[in-house]
Amino acid sequence: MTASRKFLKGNEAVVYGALAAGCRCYFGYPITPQNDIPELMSSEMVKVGGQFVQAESEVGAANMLLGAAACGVRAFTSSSSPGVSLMQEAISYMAGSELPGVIVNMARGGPGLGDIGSSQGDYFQAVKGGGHGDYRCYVLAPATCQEAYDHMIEAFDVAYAWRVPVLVLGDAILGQMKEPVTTWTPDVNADAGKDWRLEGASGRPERLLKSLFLEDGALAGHNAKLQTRYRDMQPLSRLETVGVDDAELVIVAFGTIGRIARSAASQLRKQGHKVGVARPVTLFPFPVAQLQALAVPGRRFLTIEQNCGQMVEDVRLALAGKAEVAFHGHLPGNLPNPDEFIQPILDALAAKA
Amino acid sequence: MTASRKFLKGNEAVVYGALAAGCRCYFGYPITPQNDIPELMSSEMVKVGGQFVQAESEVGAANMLLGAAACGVRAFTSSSSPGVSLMQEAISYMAGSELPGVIVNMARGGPGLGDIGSSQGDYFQAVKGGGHGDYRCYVLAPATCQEAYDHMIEAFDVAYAWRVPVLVLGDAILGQMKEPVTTWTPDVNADAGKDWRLEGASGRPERLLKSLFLEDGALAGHNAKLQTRYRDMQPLSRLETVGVDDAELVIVAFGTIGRIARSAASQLRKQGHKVGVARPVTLFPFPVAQLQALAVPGRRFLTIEQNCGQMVEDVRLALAGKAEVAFHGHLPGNLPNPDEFIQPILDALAAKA
Amino acid sequence: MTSINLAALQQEGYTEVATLPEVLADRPMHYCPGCHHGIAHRLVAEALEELGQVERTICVSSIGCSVFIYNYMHLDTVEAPHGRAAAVATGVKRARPDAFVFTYQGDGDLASIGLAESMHCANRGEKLSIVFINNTVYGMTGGQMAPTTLPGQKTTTSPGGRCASTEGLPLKMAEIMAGLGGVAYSARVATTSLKRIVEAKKAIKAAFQCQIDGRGFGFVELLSACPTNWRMTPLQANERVEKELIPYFPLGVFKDDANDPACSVSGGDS
Amino acid sequence: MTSINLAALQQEGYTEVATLPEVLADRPMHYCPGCHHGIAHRLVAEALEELGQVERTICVSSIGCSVFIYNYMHLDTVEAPHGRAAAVATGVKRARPDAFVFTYQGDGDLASIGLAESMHCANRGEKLSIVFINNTVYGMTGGQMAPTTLPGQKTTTSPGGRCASTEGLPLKMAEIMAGLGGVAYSARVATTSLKRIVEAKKAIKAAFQCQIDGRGFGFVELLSACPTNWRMTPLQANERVEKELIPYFPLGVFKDDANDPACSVSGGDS
Amino acid sequence: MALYLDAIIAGFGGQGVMLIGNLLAYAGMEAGYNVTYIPVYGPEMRGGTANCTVVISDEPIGSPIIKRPLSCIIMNLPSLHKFQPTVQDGGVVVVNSSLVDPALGDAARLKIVPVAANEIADAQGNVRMANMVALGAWLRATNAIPLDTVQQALPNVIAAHYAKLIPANANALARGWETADAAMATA
Amino acid sequence: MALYLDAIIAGFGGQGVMLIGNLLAYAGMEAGYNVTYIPVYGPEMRGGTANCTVVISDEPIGSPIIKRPLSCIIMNLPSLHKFQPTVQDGGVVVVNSSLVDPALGDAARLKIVPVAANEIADAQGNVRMANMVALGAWLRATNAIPLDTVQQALPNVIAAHYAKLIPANANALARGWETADAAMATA
Amino acid sequence: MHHVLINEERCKGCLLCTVACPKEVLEQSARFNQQGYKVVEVARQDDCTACAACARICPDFAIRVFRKKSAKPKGAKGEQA
Amino acid sequence: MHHVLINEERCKGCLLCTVACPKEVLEQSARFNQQGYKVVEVARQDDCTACAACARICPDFAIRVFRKKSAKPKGAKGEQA
Ligand SMILES: Cc1ncc(C[n+]2csc(CCOP(=O)(O)OP(=O)(O)O)c2C)c(N)n1
Ligand SMILES: Cc1ncc(C[n+]2csc(CCOP(=O)(O)OP(=O)(O)O)c2C)c(N)n1
Ligand code: SF4
Ligand code: SF4
Ligand code: SF4
Ligand code: SF4
Ligand code: SF4
Ligand code: SF4
Ligand SMILES: [Mg+2]
Ligand SMILES: [Mg+2]
Repeated sequence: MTASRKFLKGNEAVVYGALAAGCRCYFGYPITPQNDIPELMSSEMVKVGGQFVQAESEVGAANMLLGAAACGVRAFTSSSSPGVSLMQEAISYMAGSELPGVIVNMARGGPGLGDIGSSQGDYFQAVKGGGHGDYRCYVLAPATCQEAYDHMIEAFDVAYAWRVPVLVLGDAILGQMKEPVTTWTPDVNADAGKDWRLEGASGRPERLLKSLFLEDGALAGHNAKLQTRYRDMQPLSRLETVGVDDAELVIVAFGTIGRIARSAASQLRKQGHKVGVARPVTLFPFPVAQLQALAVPGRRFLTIEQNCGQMVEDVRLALAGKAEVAFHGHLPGNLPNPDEFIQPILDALAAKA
Repeated sequence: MTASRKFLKGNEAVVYGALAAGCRCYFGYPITPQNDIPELMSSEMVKVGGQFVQAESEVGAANMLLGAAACGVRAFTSSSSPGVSLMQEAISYMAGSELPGVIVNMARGGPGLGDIGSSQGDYFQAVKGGGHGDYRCYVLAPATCQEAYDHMIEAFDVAYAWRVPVLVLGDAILGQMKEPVTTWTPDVNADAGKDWRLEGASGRPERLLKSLFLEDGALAGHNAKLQTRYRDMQPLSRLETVGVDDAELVIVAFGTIGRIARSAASQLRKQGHKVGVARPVTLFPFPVAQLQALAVPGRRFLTIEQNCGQMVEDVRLALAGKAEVAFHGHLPGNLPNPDEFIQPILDALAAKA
Repeated sequence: MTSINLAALQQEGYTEVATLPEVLADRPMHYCPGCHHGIAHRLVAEALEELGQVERTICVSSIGCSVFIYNYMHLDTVEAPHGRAAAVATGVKRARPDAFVFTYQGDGDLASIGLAESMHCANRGEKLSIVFINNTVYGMTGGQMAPTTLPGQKTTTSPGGRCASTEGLPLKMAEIMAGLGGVAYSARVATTSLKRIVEAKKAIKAAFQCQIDGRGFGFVELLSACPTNWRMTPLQANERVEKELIPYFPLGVFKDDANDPACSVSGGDS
Repeated sequence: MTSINLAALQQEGYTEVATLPEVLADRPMHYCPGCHHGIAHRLVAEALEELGQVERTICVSSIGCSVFIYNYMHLDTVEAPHGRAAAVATGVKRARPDAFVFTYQGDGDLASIGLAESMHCANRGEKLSIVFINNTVYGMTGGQMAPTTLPGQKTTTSPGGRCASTEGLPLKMAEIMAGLGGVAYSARVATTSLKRIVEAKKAIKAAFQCQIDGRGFGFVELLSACPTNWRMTPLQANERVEKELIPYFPLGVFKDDANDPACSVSGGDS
Repeated sequence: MALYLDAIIAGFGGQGVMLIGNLLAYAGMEAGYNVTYIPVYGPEMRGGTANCTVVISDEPIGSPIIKRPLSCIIMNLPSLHKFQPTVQDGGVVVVNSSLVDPALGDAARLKIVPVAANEIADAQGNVRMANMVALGAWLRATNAIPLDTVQQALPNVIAAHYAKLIPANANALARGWETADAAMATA
Repeated sequence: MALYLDAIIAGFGGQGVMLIGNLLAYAGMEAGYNVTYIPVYGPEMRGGTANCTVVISDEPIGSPIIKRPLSCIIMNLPSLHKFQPTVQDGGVVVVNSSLVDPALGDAARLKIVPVAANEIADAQGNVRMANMVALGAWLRATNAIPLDTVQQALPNVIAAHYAKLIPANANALARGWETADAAMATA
Repeated sequence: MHHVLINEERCKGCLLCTVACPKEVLEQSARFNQQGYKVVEVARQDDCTACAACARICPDFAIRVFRKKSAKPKGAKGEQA
Repeated sequence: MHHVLINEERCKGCLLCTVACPKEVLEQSARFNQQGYKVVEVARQDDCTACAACARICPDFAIRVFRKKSAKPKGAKGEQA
């Protein structure tokens, strides 16, 4: 493992993280605010002898990803909200076929064409599955450029360890902002996928990767197996906390909103308010137990999201009955900043009384 | 209003309901188990002077729908799970552009290609929005062929009254089963859409239907407006109940599973068990208040779905803290029938003690 | 200053030539200096007015630099998702057969993500028109490779120049469209000079006329400059259209069933 | 009975002709009586074996009646979503350039929902092969109109017969593919008689050879019978291919860069 | 108690089990009952076996799908194996004895009604109407709906261009009814 | 307290505000701090105004987006109107006096540092380096990061084929620094 | 005399082989197999040239053709696998 | 003498009009407009034939051409709107 420090955009960190993780195929279609990813890939991928394909569309890109993943070759695609909507069928197929594709969504404002600013309006799509059927992606929500880099490495490892598609959910802020990033090269397990990947049936029986299960009860069995896997993944869930130990109010926020909320909280701390921040790092599996552990009597929760109320449902389900969970939605279309969170936080603190 | 009694498949009821509601454009792409809809439409639509187009794909069909809806002409598309995944971008655009398109999903088993049997695995997609951004569809869940007919009429009325896309979520059972249906012809408000539909800017300023909002704060304002609308629609929510008054256990189930659960409940009633059924008829808006009203002390709830646990989250959110909500998932891939619900219901009753 | 001169000129017996179509909105456009979108807008506007279609027109805008076309034309307009303008237009035309319907699409939109929708719409012979702006790049998103990017052309996603053997050769949409059954008219034009602009206008009107006559689908491809993403001055870009684009994408009318009735849609029993 | 005779025959000095390729699985197929999918399967299997590709082959199955091709061939296989086999195959081939990659797709799959993916894959000149089964209907879903349905042909969604003026004319995919830059080989064949089958096999091998040689994309369209959805006996359906399909969809090789080097992919600077 | 009856009708694809299921349900509707009909195709889309379930009740019908039916019409052997064990005790099982040995019927537990549907239909001139013969027998065995109600429903389930076959179908229904009637008289 | 500084840098597209934002953040990183840089493009994708925000801190940085900055570099008039009111009391505002009348600076509330960036850059031979001049002035006014650290960072933000311009850019930075230094000495 | 074997359980009775055979060796039989298909049978084995046209057109791979080693193919056509 | 009017606030200085003009009437000026573009100006009005080539190629509709009624167009080309 070699490490060095670079000054990178979140989009660039995604690229270098993926390459460090041994990614050797990238398929993508341009869309703001993630164009740095295909643009940088178009030159960087060639350098490592991998393949860069500008797909005809996001539908094409996601299905190319499916094909590469079926070969057990580390591959990913990236897009932003409308493009990710177009990938939902393919993602459902990858989940159904147990294929380890990695998808990056640098989300932007919606619905529809919306705008090109930051948004967390795709939480439901990412976490509950925007495609059809009962499936889940492992969902990471990086908040820093360092995490953008690290999460790409984790994404491939989890994808291959569990044979699930992995979604990395960033936003326009993360994609466009620059920060110092310590780059490092993990050991990649080249054997991951050895027993199922396609490479030609030479000297062994043929292999089949599919999601069609027509025989009586076969699909039910398959779904049961997937659900077991999702339950088994629960220990992978992570929650990052700051200043929660003595907090009267815990703010729950993910991704860039999580770090912006941290700024607001530290401002308020300086004014004597006991406020902490809990940032789910994995959105699926959701850090249920970790949140429940925070729900001591008398403590309140405020979920802040840049959307109209999505993750708050998972927070409420996690804390059901144990604590009150208020919600503040910073609407997509407005650039978020800590000052605008102050009043909602004070309100939530006051509501306690 | 003329009424008559016909013996119709759910798919056929959808067609005749839509035509009675004044639907004059249908766009669709074949997929089992809803092929009766495009097939019947290809002859019936011509009879009423409307337009039938077999689209090149579900992406094409959904976008044709968007175009027809922009003209204020009653139109719909239908598909089944994988096809509906492909429509997510267009649905998000319709929501963002406030267009009254109607989409029918005769859902089948997933994820991926899955099977062609019944499933409720698309609840999240339908209700939380499988597309990007914060939007909602009005979601109806017919349980009978009569409802399939009636809901199509309601779908168009709500779509035009509120300028939202409407999703009718059936499944393979509803699509394929036949029942007597009393057909009727509603009064259609031809003026709905008069003030926004496109028809050429003759004698008035031009009109614009779009979802792009780039100016500072414009998208936020638009989202706020949509959220207000969704809140205002809450009174449209409906819950059908059977035998709940003295029930110790209320089963919450939607669509065909709702009626199958009713059979199981009535079997158990005959054995002296105090079991009732609450069937959400609208999935969005969700009948929150109606469910809360049922949550009297000591009464338990059991959600039964043909999926791995989706609506149960909304039931839990609705009843948060007021009642325990157990879950029984009948897996897609197994044909549901009342006998298989008996034991889970008895278990839920027993857990009370 | 302008308005003072204007009043004076009119009093002095001047008449304006090439007056701006009224359907064009009087506001500055967001396009880059020397971008041909503006020229194309004007041609479309002139054609609509001259053919008397403005008041029954429904415009389908696409996603690309021209997404804001609705800010510049007083037309009923619906915004299509990226690549789906032809499908949206199909829905519009089927819902309102009496309307004049056209889409305005870029090369990324029409020939990459929207290829299936565009070709099937054309093949069905939908009675609508497509104005296709081929500038060999994705303008709006910052100059990525398009399906029409020339071999060797450098873009932000083909930094070494488009490689024919792995990225393919540019799609010639006007020719592909001409090969489809339902297409009544297909032509390629440019807007680099007055002569070309006059030809372009003729082609746009001919394509529109197919729709008015109910003869079928009309298609016009306009070779256009994108100085910004070509990293050129407007004049260099204008010249590149002549020197590099036209040799690869020949100008001309590839199908016109008004001239050649044999081309018109036939067959079928209903 | 069969096995008894077999042993006897072998002892008596008989040799089997046209033996079944080993890559074919020994199990009954789900296809309807007289469906040509089975004939095509055998040809593909023979070609793979004769070219020595079986052990390095990755098959991309598509959604249509032939989705179960993986039950009938001992090949590593991945199932593509409906219409996306060419995109999936692109991913497979890019990930494993040493593998022999082919898709097997129906006309609904390839030419309707998958038109953009199919054409862009071809145009990029992906080094892979597509076997395209054109039976002029959606077989699996019960006989709806396909993009290749003939004018006037009755299907469950064109009950009055396909109407050319609103539903368009059938797409001629072999010709469209031949017109694209990255395509090294494109042909149309049929499997109605031994003579045709021999031709078909030749075409499949030629298309496969393009990939083996790294020359580019190879495409073979097989006109096939779907007795069930044509509502015909297998013999009537077989005859319909000859009498109705071939006249509209001419058989032949539309592009072969092995014969005509001028057709080969050129241009580009990298 | 209220009237409630259900039936699973099963056989090869092509034996017309869907048609008689439809007919029965339609007739039930005409007789004033609530009815449901639901077809079930095997996992194989082409060929294979097929069955459908009909429920007739004077109360609103909950489940259209029945796991333990009150009656069955069994048109071939695989269907007997699959469905006979699911029939509730005392239930009626009409067996097409042309293709299934009626001795395989679980007469101890169930009311087995054998009817040589193929032969009878063949004798009437069209072996494809074996399904109608079997339904006729079922009508007699269950007494659920009058024969003539079902006969009158025929035009509603038979496609227009086969209308000329309606009398023959009606006749086949009657022959099945009579056969079962005779069998039950002797039983 | 720990070091914390932020700046909004704003001007026309083409004035190079993104470049100096990048440069500043990069130098901050090299100086051992945590830094964030984030660009903000106006709703218009082509042309228009542009600004970016840089945060430098020796603690982990929460928000990269700042509504009430501690300092600003203002390259044109619209940016003055937009951002001056948001700067916190006592904050530093470097104003490009070539394009903006420094008298418009709210000197009562803020520390206004005028620098005739265009003229100074022009005098150095390249008016396009006005951005460097302004950044040089800001470095002096805030004393946040040493001038030479920033100069040494230049090769990391200037594209390779413009490398020959690095000395000129370094020079422009120095001229800005000196100008501000002189102005502050006289102030 | 060559030999043609029909795998009756695989045969679906489509009769494509009967028209593909240049010698009219094959014919529909009166037999149904377990799947309910009326299978073909070898009616005139003597006329068979072992050309394998039947085998190669059979969509269900139900036909195997055996050539008597001594006998040389009469009128056999096309390549062989 | 005809008259060409430049709407300087609309002009983006692309200079397409300068090459479209057959008479070299138009030239880049030294002036910047509020948007920062160096606008064109009418340098040789006398030579203008009111052909409107400049107006029709201007992507920003910044040019209006007025023909002196008496004067008949010299060398004007193409149709007019
Ligand atoms: C589904 C989706 N994918 C990608 C985008 C991003 N996007 C916006 S415009 C565009 C391409 C524009 O190029 P072109 O169609 O050639 O138009 P131009 O800007 O060159 O006129 C893309 C890829 C999007 N908005 N939606
Ligand atoms: C997204 C999606 N849309 C529709 C379908 C349904 N579907 C399955 S196969 C098929 C068409 C099959 O026709 P074709 O490709 O011609 O193959 P054939 O069965 O005729 O061989 C369709 C529409 C699907 N599975 N997925
Ligand atoms: S980027 Fe290109 S296409 Fe877009 S406005 Fe600028 S010049 Fe025109
Ligand atoms: S439906 Fe048609 S294509 Fe499908 S198996 Fe049957 S005959 Fe073949
Ligand atoms: S081998 Fe040739 S001659 Fe013999 S039966 Fe088959 S087709 Fe006929
Ligand atoms: S071709 Fe094959 S399946 Fe068809 S009849 Fe002949 S042997 Fe049977
Ligand atoms: S009208 Fe013609 S001659 Fe006059 S300036 Fe314009 S282009 Fe030149
Ligand atoms: S063409 Fe128009 S925008 Fe360009 S320089 Fe001339 S007047 Fe200005
Ligand atoms: Mg373009
Ligand atoms: Mg087909």
